[in-house]
Amino acid sequence: MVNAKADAGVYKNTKTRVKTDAVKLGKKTNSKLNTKVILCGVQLDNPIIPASGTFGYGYEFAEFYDINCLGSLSFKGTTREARFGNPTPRIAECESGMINAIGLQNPGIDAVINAELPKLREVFSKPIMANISGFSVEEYAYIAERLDEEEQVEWLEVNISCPNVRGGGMVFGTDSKAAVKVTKAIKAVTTKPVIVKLSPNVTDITEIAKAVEGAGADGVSLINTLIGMRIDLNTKQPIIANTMGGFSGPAVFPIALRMVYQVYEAVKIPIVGIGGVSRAEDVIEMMLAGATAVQIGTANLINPFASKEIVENLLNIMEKYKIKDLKEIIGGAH
Amino acid sequence: MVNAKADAGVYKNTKTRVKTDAVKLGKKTNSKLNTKVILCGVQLDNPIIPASGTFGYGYEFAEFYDINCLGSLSFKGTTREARFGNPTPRIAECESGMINAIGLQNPGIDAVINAELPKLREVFSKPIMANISGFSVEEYAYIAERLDEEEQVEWLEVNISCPNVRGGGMVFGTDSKAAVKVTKAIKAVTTKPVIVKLSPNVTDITEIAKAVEGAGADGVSLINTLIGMRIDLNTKQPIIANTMGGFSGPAVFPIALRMVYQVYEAVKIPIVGIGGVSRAEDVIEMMLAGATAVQIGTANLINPFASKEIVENLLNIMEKYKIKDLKEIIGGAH
Amino acid sequence: MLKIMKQSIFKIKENIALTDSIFKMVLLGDTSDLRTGQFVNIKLDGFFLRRPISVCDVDKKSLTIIYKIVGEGTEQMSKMTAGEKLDLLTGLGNGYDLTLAGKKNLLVGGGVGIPPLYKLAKDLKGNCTVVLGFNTATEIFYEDEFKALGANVIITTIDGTKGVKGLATDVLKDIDYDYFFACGPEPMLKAVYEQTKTSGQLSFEERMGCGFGACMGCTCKTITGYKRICVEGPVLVKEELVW
Amino acid sequence: MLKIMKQSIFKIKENIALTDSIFKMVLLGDTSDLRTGQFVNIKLDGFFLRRPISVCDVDKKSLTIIYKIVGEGTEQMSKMTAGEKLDLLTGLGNGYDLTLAGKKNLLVGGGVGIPPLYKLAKDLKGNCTVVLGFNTATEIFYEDEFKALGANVIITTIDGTKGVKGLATDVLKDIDYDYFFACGPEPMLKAVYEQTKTSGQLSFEERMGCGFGACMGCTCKTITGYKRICVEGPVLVKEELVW
Ligand SMILES: Cc1cc2nc3c(=O)[nH]c(=O)nc-3n(C[C@H](O)[C@H](O)[C@H](O)COP(=O)(O)OP(=O)(O)OC[C@H]3O[C@@H](n4cnc5c(N)ncnc54)[C@H](O)[C@@H]3O)c2cc1C
Ligand SMILES: Cc1cc2nc3c(=O)[nH]c(=O)nc-3n(C[C@H](O)[C@H](O)[C@H](O)COP(=O)(O)OP(=O)(O)OC[C@H]3O[C@@H](n4cnc5c(N)ncnc54)[C@H](O)[C@@H]3O)c2cc1C
Ligand SMILES: Cc1cc2nc3c(=O)[nH]c(=O)nc-3n(C[C@H](O)[C@H](O)[C@H](O)COP(=O)(O)O)c2cc1C
Ligand SMILES: Cc1cc2nc3c(=O)[nH]c(=O)nc-3n(C[C@H](O)[C@H](O)[C@H](O)COP(=O)(O)O)c2cc1C
Ligand code: FES
Ligand code: FES
Repeated sequence: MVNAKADAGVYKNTKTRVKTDAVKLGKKTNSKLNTKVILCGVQLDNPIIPASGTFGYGYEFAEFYDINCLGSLSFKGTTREARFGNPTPRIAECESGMINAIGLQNPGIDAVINAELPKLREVFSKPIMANISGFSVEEYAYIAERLDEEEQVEWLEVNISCPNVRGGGMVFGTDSKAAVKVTKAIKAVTTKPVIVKLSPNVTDITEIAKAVEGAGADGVSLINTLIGMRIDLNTKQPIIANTMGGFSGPAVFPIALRMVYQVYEAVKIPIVGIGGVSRAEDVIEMMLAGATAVQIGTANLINPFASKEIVENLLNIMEKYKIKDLKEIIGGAH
Repeated sequence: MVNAKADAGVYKNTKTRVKTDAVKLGKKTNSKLNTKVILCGVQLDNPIIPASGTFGYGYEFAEFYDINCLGSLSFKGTTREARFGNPTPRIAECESGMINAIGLQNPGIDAVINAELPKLREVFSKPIMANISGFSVEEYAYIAERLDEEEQVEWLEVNISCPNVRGGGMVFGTDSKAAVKVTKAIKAVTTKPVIVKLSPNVTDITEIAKAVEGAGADGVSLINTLIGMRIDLNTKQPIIANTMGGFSGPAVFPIALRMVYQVYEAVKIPIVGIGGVSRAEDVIEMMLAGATAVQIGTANLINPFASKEIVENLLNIMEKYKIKDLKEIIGGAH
Repeated sequence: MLKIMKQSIFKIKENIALTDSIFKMVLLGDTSDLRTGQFVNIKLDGFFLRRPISVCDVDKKSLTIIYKIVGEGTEQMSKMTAGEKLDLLTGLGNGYDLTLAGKKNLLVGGGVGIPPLYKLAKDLKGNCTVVLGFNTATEIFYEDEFKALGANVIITTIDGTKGVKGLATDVLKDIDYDYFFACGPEPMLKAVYEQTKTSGQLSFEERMGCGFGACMGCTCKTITGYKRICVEGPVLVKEELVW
Repeated sequence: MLKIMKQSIFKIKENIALTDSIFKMVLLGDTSDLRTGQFVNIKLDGFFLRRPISVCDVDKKSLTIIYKIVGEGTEQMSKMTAGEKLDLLTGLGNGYDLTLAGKKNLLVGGGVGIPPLYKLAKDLKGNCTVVLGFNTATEIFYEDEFKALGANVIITTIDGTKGVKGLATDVLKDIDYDYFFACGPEPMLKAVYEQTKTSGQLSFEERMGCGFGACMGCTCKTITGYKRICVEGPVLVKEELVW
């Protein structure tokens, strides 16, 4: 429906950089390169997954390009009831990043199952990652149970790390005991692989990772947003109505990469690497640090074609850095 | 000695931005504007303090400009013995920031007192902030005691948050009990105000801030660097020889600002705001969040005239945002 | 409504000051899917988020936008020169629904809410009353352009230095209209909402993460549900507002 | 040694490819304090850290640098054109100490270690033997320029496609010299260190945070203490190395 034209390349930086050499190599890309990876027993054509909250329920992006080029997608964090989320302004700009305080706006699990997923199915034939959130262990389990019946949902991504809601979200992600409870409750009601999404706002992320691994998690995804803030010099008050919000974008990449690296040494379950990834090079770095798959978040907001462009550029970058099989570089920097 | 020419303005961004309007206002700056602040009973002409580790022992910068324009300066973290620090490479580039893994290279407390401080005194007549580090409570106390005798040292900034050394540094900054011990030991041997420098690599920075306040700290400074990492796609190994390092620069500003804001609500002692500050506007944001004084770190490395330019631009920015007295905006965003 | 968004590169044809702080920029590029009341989202070197700016005028080759310097992004824009390029997302937002327009349309604009009304007045073939509110005479722009369309233009200034002294909304009671369109700062929109007796459409602003519906950054509540200013807005009809 | 550092803006006069991946850039600006063997630190739009590049040649008005595309920063540099501006820190590093030079000086350069030797050969009035090591014939640059200075130039290529087949250090034993200067990749410097019988000066590289002594990012151990490559280096004398 859209004459998508991706003139401007992928933004690694706030500045439009010169295109990388790799783009030129594109034509003669070696078809023997293998981008397939296996995440908790499910094969992905490539490791690229748009991150929850930055890709709606997917079908909106299908108006911009054929989203079947993606490995998978993780949809907007879903709760039991419909939620409006936080008051606006919910967005603030930062150097190489942004702050959001959406507060889990979503139509609720019924609408997701009855309206959003059918629309997504029409345009997307790949396995889906369902991102779920809750304000109590019961709520998490309830949503997991509901989604367990959805065939196209291959993984449950359990967001215990949303910094934008009180009394839920991140409280589960900063306390090992709570994280364990949520994980166990969900494992009890689903046979689908459970990937727990961890918060970076902790002293030691490996402690939480080990705890959820012990509780039966099949994988971990990290990182969610860091808590950040900006103040408006004109009003002299916080820009975000909710005072603080979740900080994401290229600025957080070195922190995310470090955490993926640390968690890789701490657990045996696969890791989905997230945080500031904006181009194919970043994907490779994440995988070398230990990620089996990689999510693209904020980059989709700045450049709606980011995920697609990253998929397209992946082969070029593999060629440039002499990588034949992506699977084989996972954890390669250790 | 140097024909310092600051053509390029202060870098807020990796990109050389257009100069702000404020620079133009410069000429007609209102002399009634007051930039003086009082930090733990000591008055500073302005709140600008180059951050430890980014300004050597100060006198080197005196070759570039008259450093007496600064409010104070915090010198390189000093330990009992001379230290080489970590193997190189110690530096990696990031989006809007950098990673360092210096590992507290310094000539040791004797050389600092006998060689560095005398040189600094020749070129700097302002109060000095002495940044100290250690690998044991005793080492911290020993250095504090030695510096207690140095007249020009007005504050001891106790670095319990260096991410680049093992068995010292950050272990004190991520554990309230250890932080309390260090603080008490230092308070016991000095009459100078003790400012404890906190690590951002914690789940709840207010907990540590409250703990050191309870132990007698006269102030807190925050943040030190976040732990970050980069991987070299050519070698497929970490860039930093030590694997990880401390991430700093404009990228971390929203996190630092948030922590200053949180700590301001948690403690009564003054806060020195640090982290990504690269221009006068950032200084105002930090003070609105709750900082009494503000340190400039990485910005000095990218632009050796950064601290000076920020001091110069402060009056313009105060005028632009209708601020008459800097003291009065401290914590103004709450 | 079919969502048509494009990312493409535009070239600056001209960029001139209309007042001290308000600039007009004419851009050349793919304007094929730009509708009245929509906005574009502009990538600026050195800034992370794009800047949303309304379509002021559009023809087959060129897009005109009018923007005010309020911060560093717009300041940087004001220093750009002909020939420089900008990366735009175009075709964003719902735009005005002209099928709902009346016979005697009233257009009320305040400050940089005025630009989108220009193309609207054009679409209405100048057959409308346009109230343009400013703070003071030196801030007035586009009065002649609206007049050239044949519209009945009423200028208000708060300090009375030109036109009617007062707010744009102060003159509404004396105007004969059966439908209205309004764009401007929120307090003005609220006053228009309260003081108009007919139906109408109002254009809103919100801080945006994406501008095309992906982030939920710009949502507002309406009586017909949650709406994203960037997709279901920026134009909302009066009856759905929850003021 | 007096530390003289300046920050100033240079204008690109020319930027041309010498080989597939090696470029020569001539910059116009304040060259008053640039010495042989020193380096400049270049700010590039969109990159956080500056890029250190050696002084290849310098006169009253212009500075010549030669750089190889190894990553994104140098790639971006290679696309810049005459007239564009760059922000440089100049006067960085100690530079070569010519007072220690001998009567029969040997200069050994490998790859992009070659550029700083050019100004050195010039200072020595061409009165030196210059060994330039490359991988292959197509990578050779500046052979003629060194010859034009009157220097005795020996080219080596690893694959033997031009000059002597082998490493730059393979030819040292046949040369008569009483002092040397070397610049190149670390393995080459190590070999020069091991295979030279006289004293000499070697130029090092290290990842830098600042380039002017503030961050301690570039320190190395020498027998005379810790030295910062950016201040007490990049040139170290053979005797202080701890290899
Ligand atoms: C749908 C829509 C249409 C608009 N049309 C116009 C127009 O035609 N002419 C015009 O002058 N302005 C218009 N605006 C407002 C314009 O987007 C802001 O003035 C501009 O983004 C400010 O950027 P800055 O960098 O100068 O300000 P800064 O304050 O430095 O910007 C910081 C951040 O806040 C955002 N921001 C600041 N003010 C606003 C605002 N009022 N609305 C949304 N985001 C804001 C910026 O986009 C940026 O992300 C419109 C806004 C929206 C949402
Ligand atoms: C004193 C000195 C003099 C130099 N002189 C020259 C010269 O004359 N010609 C030339 O071609 N190169 C020279 N180099 C190397 C040059 O600095 C790097 O090739 C360049 O910084 C790479 O930048 P990039 O963005 O292309 O690479 P990237 O790998 O993308 O850069 C990433 C980061 O690593 C740093 N980096 C990468 N390689 C090096 C390196 N070898 N040394 C130091 N930092 C590095 C970059 O500066 C940057 O901070 C010199 C280095 C030093 C320290
Ligand atoms: C606007 C926005 C909304 C988000 N919503 C969710 C969410 O609903 N659930 C979730 O698990 N993560 C959410 N996230 C976090 C992202 O999925 C991702 O973990 C984070 O932004 C870091 O990646 P990035 O730097 O690539 O954006 C959101 C992020 C953004 C920017
Ligand atoms: C190269 C470098 C060396 C540093 N060394 C020290 C140190 O010795 N002691 C200390 O307390 N902090 C040290 N820091 C941390 C800074 O003082 C500061 O807290 C941190 O960099 C965040 O501020 P910035 O973003 O403005 O740099 C160092 C930072 C850098 C970049
Ligand atoms: S700005 Fe992202 S949904 Fe509207
Ligand atoms: S690079 Fe900073 S001290 Fe050498």
